[in-house]
Amino acid sequence: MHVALHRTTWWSVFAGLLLAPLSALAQGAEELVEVAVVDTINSGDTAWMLTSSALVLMMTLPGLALFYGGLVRSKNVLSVLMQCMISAGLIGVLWVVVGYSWAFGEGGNFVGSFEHVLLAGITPDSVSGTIPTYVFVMFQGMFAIITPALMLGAFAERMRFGPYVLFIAVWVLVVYCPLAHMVWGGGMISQWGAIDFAGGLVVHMSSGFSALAAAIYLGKRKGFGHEKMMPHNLPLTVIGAALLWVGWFGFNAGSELAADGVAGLAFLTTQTATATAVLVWVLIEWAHRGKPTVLGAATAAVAGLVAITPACASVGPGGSILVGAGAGIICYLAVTILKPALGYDDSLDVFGVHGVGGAWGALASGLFIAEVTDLGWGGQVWIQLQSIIFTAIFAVVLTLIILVVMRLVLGDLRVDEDAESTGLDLTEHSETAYSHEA
Amino acid sequence: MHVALHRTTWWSVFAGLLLAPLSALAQGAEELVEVAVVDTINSGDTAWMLTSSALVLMMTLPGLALFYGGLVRSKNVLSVLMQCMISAGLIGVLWVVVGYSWAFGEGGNFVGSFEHVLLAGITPDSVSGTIPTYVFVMFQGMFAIITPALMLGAFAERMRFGPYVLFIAVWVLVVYCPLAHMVWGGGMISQWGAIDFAGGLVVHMSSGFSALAAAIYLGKRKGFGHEKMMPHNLPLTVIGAALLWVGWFGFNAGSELAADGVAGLAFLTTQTATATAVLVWVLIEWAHRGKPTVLGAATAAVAGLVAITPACASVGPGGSILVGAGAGIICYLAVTILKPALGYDDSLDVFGVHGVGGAWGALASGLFIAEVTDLGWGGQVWIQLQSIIFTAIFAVVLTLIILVVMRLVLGDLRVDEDAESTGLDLTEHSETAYSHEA
Amino acid sequence: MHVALHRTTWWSVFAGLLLAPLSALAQGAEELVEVAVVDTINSGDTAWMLTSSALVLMMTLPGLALFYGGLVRSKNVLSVLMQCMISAGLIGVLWVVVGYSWAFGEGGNFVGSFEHVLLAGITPDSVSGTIPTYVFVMFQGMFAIITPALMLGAFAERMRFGPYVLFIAVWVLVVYCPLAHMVWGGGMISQWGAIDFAGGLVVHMSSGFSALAAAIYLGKRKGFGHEKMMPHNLPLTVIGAALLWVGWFGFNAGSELAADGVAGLAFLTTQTATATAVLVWVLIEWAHRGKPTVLGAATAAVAGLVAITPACASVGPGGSILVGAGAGIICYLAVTILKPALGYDDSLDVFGVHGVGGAWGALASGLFIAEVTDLGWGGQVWIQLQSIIFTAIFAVVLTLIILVVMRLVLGDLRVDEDAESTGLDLTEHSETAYSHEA
Amino acid sequence: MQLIEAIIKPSKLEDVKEALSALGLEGMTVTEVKGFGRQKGHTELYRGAEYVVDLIPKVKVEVVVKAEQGSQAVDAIVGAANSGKIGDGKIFVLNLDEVIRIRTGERGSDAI
Amino acid sequence: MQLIEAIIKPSKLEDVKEALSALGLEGMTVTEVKGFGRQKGHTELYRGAEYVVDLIPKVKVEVVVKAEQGSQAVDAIVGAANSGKIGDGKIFVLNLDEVIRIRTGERGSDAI
Amino acid sequence: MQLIEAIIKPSKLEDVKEALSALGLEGMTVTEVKGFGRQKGHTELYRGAEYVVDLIPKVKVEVVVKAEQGSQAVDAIVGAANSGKIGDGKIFVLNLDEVIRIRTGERGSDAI
Ligand SMILES: Nc1ncnc2c1ncn2[C@@H]1O[C@H](COP(=O)(O)OP(=O)(O)O)[C@@H](O)[C@H]1O
Ligand SMILES: Nc1ncnc2c1ncn2[C@@H]1O[C@H](COP(=O)(O)OP(=O)(O)O)[C@@H](O)[C@H]1O
Ligand SMILES: Nc1ncnc2c1ncn2[C@@H]1O[C@H](COP(=O)(O)OP(=O)(O)O)[C@@H](O)[C@H]1O
Repeated sequence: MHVALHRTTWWSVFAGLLLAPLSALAQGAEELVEVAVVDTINSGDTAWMLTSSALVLMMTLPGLALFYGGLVRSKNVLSVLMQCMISAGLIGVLWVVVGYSWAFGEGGNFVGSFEHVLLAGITPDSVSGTIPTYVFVMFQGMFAIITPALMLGAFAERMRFGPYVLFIAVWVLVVYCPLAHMVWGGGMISQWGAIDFAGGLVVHMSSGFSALAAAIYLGKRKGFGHEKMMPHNLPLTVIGAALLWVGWFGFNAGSELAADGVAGLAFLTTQTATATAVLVWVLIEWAHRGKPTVLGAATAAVAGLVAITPACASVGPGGSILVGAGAGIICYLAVTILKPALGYDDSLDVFGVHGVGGAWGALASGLFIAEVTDLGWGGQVWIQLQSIIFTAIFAVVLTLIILVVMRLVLGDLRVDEDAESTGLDLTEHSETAYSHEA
Repeated sequence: MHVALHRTTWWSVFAGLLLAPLSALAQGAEELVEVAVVDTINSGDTAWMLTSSALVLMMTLPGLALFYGGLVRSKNVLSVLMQCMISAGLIGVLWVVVGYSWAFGEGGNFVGSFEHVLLAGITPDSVSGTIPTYVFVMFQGMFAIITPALMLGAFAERMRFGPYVLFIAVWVLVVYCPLAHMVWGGGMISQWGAIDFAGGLVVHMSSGFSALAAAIYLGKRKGFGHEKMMPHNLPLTVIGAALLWVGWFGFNAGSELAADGVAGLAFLTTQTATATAVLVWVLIEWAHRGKPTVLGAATAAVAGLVAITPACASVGPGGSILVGAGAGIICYLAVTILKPALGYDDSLDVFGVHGVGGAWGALASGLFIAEVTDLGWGGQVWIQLQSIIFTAIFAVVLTLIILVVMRLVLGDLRVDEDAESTGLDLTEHSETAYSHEA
Repeated sequence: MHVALHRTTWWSVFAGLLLAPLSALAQGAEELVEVAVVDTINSGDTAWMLTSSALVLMMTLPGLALFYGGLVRSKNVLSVLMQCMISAGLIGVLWVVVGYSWAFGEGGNFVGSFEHVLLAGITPDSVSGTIPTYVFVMFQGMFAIITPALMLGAFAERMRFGPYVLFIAVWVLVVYCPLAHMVWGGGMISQWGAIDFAGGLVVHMSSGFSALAAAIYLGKRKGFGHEKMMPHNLPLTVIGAALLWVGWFGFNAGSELAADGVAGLAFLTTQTATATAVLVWVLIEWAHRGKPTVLGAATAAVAGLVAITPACASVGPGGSILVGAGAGIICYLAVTILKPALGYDDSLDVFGVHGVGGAWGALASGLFIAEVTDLGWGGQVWIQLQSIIFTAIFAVVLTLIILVVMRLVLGDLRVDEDAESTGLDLTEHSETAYSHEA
Repeated sequence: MQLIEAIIKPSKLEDVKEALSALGLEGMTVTEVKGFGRQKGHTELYRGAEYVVDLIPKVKVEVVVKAEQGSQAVDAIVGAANSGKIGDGKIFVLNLDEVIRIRTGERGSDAI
Repeated sequence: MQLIEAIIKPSKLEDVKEALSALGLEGMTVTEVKGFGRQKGHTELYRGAEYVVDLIPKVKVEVVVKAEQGSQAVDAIVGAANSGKIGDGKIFVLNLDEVIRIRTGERGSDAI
Repeated sequence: MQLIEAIIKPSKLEDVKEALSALGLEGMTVTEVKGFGRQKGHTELYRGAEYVVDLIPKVKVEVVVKAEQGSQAVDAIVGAANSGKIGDGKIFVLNLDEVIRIRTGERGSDAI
């Protein structure tokens, strides 16, 4: 949205990263990109954004919780649900305390500022665009809740709860908020002119690549490769995928921040890409493995939703079919060919779906762009690529740094072997999911 | 809504049916009913229609999927979920490619046209009434997804997945889109002056009667009548019914295409009729069988929702109580008396709930009309009856033709006996719903 | 909202209570508080209120049904689901027939009137504030459905279905509608100037205190204290809590009856208080019992939502953190210390969460008020206290009277010992929740 | 007295029950089990990977009979559960020292 | 040594466990089973149709004891599980050739 | 013929299956059970209250073998299921009077 005033190239960036927080605070006001403020609230736009905010929370709770919860073994389902709940709890508070300001406060290239800590300076009368600022804060807050929760699928069934809690808190401040600022808060990536309407870079690539790093760093599950680790309850997973699909309309069409024609476009491309991804994945699996599976369809739906996320307002209906078809093909390959080939244990395929799907979508936002920007088609595609590479490196490097430091300070981030075999529900939470005593 | 310009009677229609597609294309523009187009988007109406579209998808995924999924045996639950998922995938794509145009493109008495194939000619700036056309396309698309999925309950636990996929694709083009055009796209039934606000004819009767035909054509489940075929998970069914109820407000009040007083009326009649149906069914069952059941309550809720669907904007609060009470009584009788008496195996009572309930609702739209139209009370009731009879015959005949042709081309549409006894989850999808290994 | 015209003190009230229905009818029109009526419908506000109404239904079905259903033993899950369904059915009808009028018809200090029986005098064109009156009727109707259903958790696993049905019908007319009138319909408590934005008094305290009375009156479950009565399916409970959380945005932000800045504030405080409550409860439990549980997190979410309900528009973001933290601490103590100490069998902690949380929230609405009213800070707190005490006594006394009379008329309100041991699903509803036969 | 333990296909349970009832044997205890044997398991797909599941759902029927009814009961089960396909199952016959009916304390054949 | 197999009502499990513990028998294995016998099943409703469900949930308790403790154990179970109502269940006593404790390889009475 | 009944930890099932297969014993029946014994149960939390759950998930493996293979089979199970920790489980060996293969009607060792 914000045309680049001064261009920064991604390779010049990494060096300055550690200084970012300081430099951000030191930025002069003249470098800040002003958020356009219209004085009046539009009740229709506000109605849609209130609804969208609720829908995006529904994506995490119960959507993602069930999607992941059904896929793990029954002895670990509560640990997954709990990790989603605590993301809503912890990040829900953190966002209001500092996250929002750190991401969307007026800042510099990399991060916002502390001006709106505890939402200082924002009142019920504050307006962002045509909606109350409080609603904008909430809509963005729901994004901040789901993004770290997306990662947990990669290291499910083995991470200790305590370190997980600390990890997501730090990750949101160190990885998520800066990326949100760079892309949506007027920072560097937005200045490049990159397209990321609803979060292919900020949400899906960031979580997908960080998740891969964390899964590899934590190591494989005990018995991985030998034991069958089948989903314990696929209907739960299907409910989860379905609620993710429904909620995603808030995520994507809500990112327009208004109930208008572009929101309609985003809704339509979201639906069309997702439907296409389901169809394509199911057909490929049918041809490749002889049977179409419901888990395939559910996974495909999420892959399609991920891929269209950055692109939903820049491609047209036809483009959205291509985005969805590509997601179906590429994510299928990532999950069934790439993962076994490389041998990492990304328990629930966070990387294959969110990392790969998010990158594909970010690229496709340029590839299939409906109305070419000032950058030109080639220029746009190049900027998209640059943003993809930057985001991948940024997420992986910072995630590894966080984990290494945590490891040094906290000791083992994993449960021990006995606990892994007993299951995290009992050992981490002293609970059992199902009990059928009379 | 569209007052009849030239009247066609239903008995003169069947002869011309095979020619319909051709004649439709040949229709002159002067016969087309123009959709009123206002230039500006109303953000409040748009907000409500974006929400409604999401709610209607939620009716299928996860609503209907769970409602049906809980009722089958545990060895078939995934097959039901998969059939719902693929309806969203396949019809989701088909709708944008051709379905929308075929139903709502300017056409003739029976079908639309191909003018909007791949949504040609529609942009984010296109407006239908007071909302973006894209939003209208999506709202209607969600209807096209749920309608074929409704049918699957009738032939659940026995149909092969491949033929099912083909069947719903053809059925949407041959049965659903024409009916949608006839009723809502300015075609024949709308010209008669029939009332079908949200789809008693188009959605529920069409699917209910087609489902009955398909269930009879495919034959009974192995063991039907001997084996107990009890629901494997009633809580899933209750969740499904609940989400159908919630989503149905989008379906019915959304059919006003605006957030206004009529939407409020439709919301209120929907709620009241449904509540009444639940109460009445539960009381009847209590008196008749000695116990009130939760499956009865859930079924009653769906029956009430079905019945009020066509009538929700033409009856008042009092009328909606009558519609709901009638649905409770009539559908109870259809399910508990009619079905055993006739002996067909409509696995999950699609006919008894949607066919019968839809017909009752379509009749009741006239019977309890709040403001009599130009047709007069008797005239309206007669037109309603005529539309009901036409829809029933249209759906049954075309469904049988489709199935007979498919049978000739594809061979058996059912799984074999062994597969039926093993369960479709394993044999059609190579998956197991629940696995509780340690 | 309504500044007190003539002040009544709570201690002068109880004497007059039995005369209330009569006196209400006899009230002269000059005492009635006029509802502000603007002539035009705002489509944005209407869109939000349609959505909110659907969200509040979703709180009961499937939200509350699952939250409670997962917590009982598997032999009783359907009885809980059924009690929620019938609340939607029965109260859904009752509300339109008489409840709305009795609560919101123009009346006196204690109750409304019968002027709008069967919604007489209300048409699709009627407007309340900026939304169609029908929408207001529905929004309030969804509140009337969830409130009695909240109580069932207290006497779950032991009450007969028939008496339950009668009890909630009478309770809605005798306890709920009068309280709604007193607080929101211009009656006594609103005249005192009490703050209860979305129902801390009307919904949560009323149900929580009534539930405690009912649980004690009905007696403990057989085996209480000896047998382990563990939740049979915690994932269901988590889904339920999640959907309650999502739906609660309709409950709280919807109570503004418009999509504006105050709705945004209410949304934000709801989210922040709930997140804080989750965080605080989990930390306390971790410290106190050594493990953080997912049931703790789910319970905390509901406690936070309850507590912020009355306060959501009168406190700011910082205040909402205090409200949530207080809810986490106080409800934790109520559930883990108070209940065992006193020994009553409130099966699912309705009192500990809704009664105590509602009272805390009602007090906090004054304690942490952002903009002091004419009453002054101390005056407001005092009025809040007075309202809390009044509501508690009102609910407990009337509930006991209802139950005692029912007991005299109907005989035992509980199932017998054999039925309790077999489970209510079979004995009251002739159904089994789960069946895994091949 | 004998304890007859039959591992059968779940779909044959109803038939076996009827066959035993026809002999006047109106008591039995049924357990859901999983069996491993000659019958091939099935393949399950999980995100494109194939897994062989070789533990197949079976039902175990336990019937206690007087020694003299043993062979009759075995024949009845074989007759009802036989489909001629691999995986039809096995019957194990054990000698039983004592049977007690909890309700009455009766012992031996009377307790069956 | 003896293998005592008791089919009891699920609600009696806790009492049986306590009764056995009181004898110093602190090991047992419990299985959820369904029983068919004299106790009438219940009727279930399914959309207005009635079905009789005659397989009733029971619990099977297996306890291995030294031969000399057998009758004591049986009496304890009868005492704890008896409610005097049809369906209280049965106890089957089998002779056991050998018992092995997996952890230590101990055999015979020591392994119990 | 012998009926070997082994109560093992669920996580050892795969190993036991492989150990038996290595002996050429390719049939077994598996049941999910709960065990009570020396192994301490775990504590569960329920809204701040603590409950001890002393019935621990175990798996029961039943294998029928010719008498002469009995001790081999027992050794194989012990070898595979032994982790040296309390709760590894027990093996019970019973004498079996007769085995019948339902499909063919074969009896005795041929039916195993
Ligand atoms: N040696 C054995 N011990 C215990 N159970 C066995 C044994 N062999 C087979 N079974 C049980 O019998 C079932 C059927 O056996 P299988 O070899 O598949 O076919 P068949 O009964 O036709 O010989 C198995 O699934 C298993 O439950
Ligand atoms: N002949 C039998 N063989 C195996 N199990 C039996 C037999 N008879 C009864 N049972 C078991 O014992 C339970 C109780 O038996 P039932 O005849 O109902 O009552 P009672 O124990 O009072 O005689 C049954 O549900 C069944 O599980
Ligand atoms: N006397 C017994 N009778 C039946 N089963 C027993 C008996 N003792 C133990 N078991 C079973 O064996 C399992 C393991 O026994 P336990 O005493 O915990 O440890 P260990 O096998 O190391 O001695 C128990 O959980 C139970 O299932």
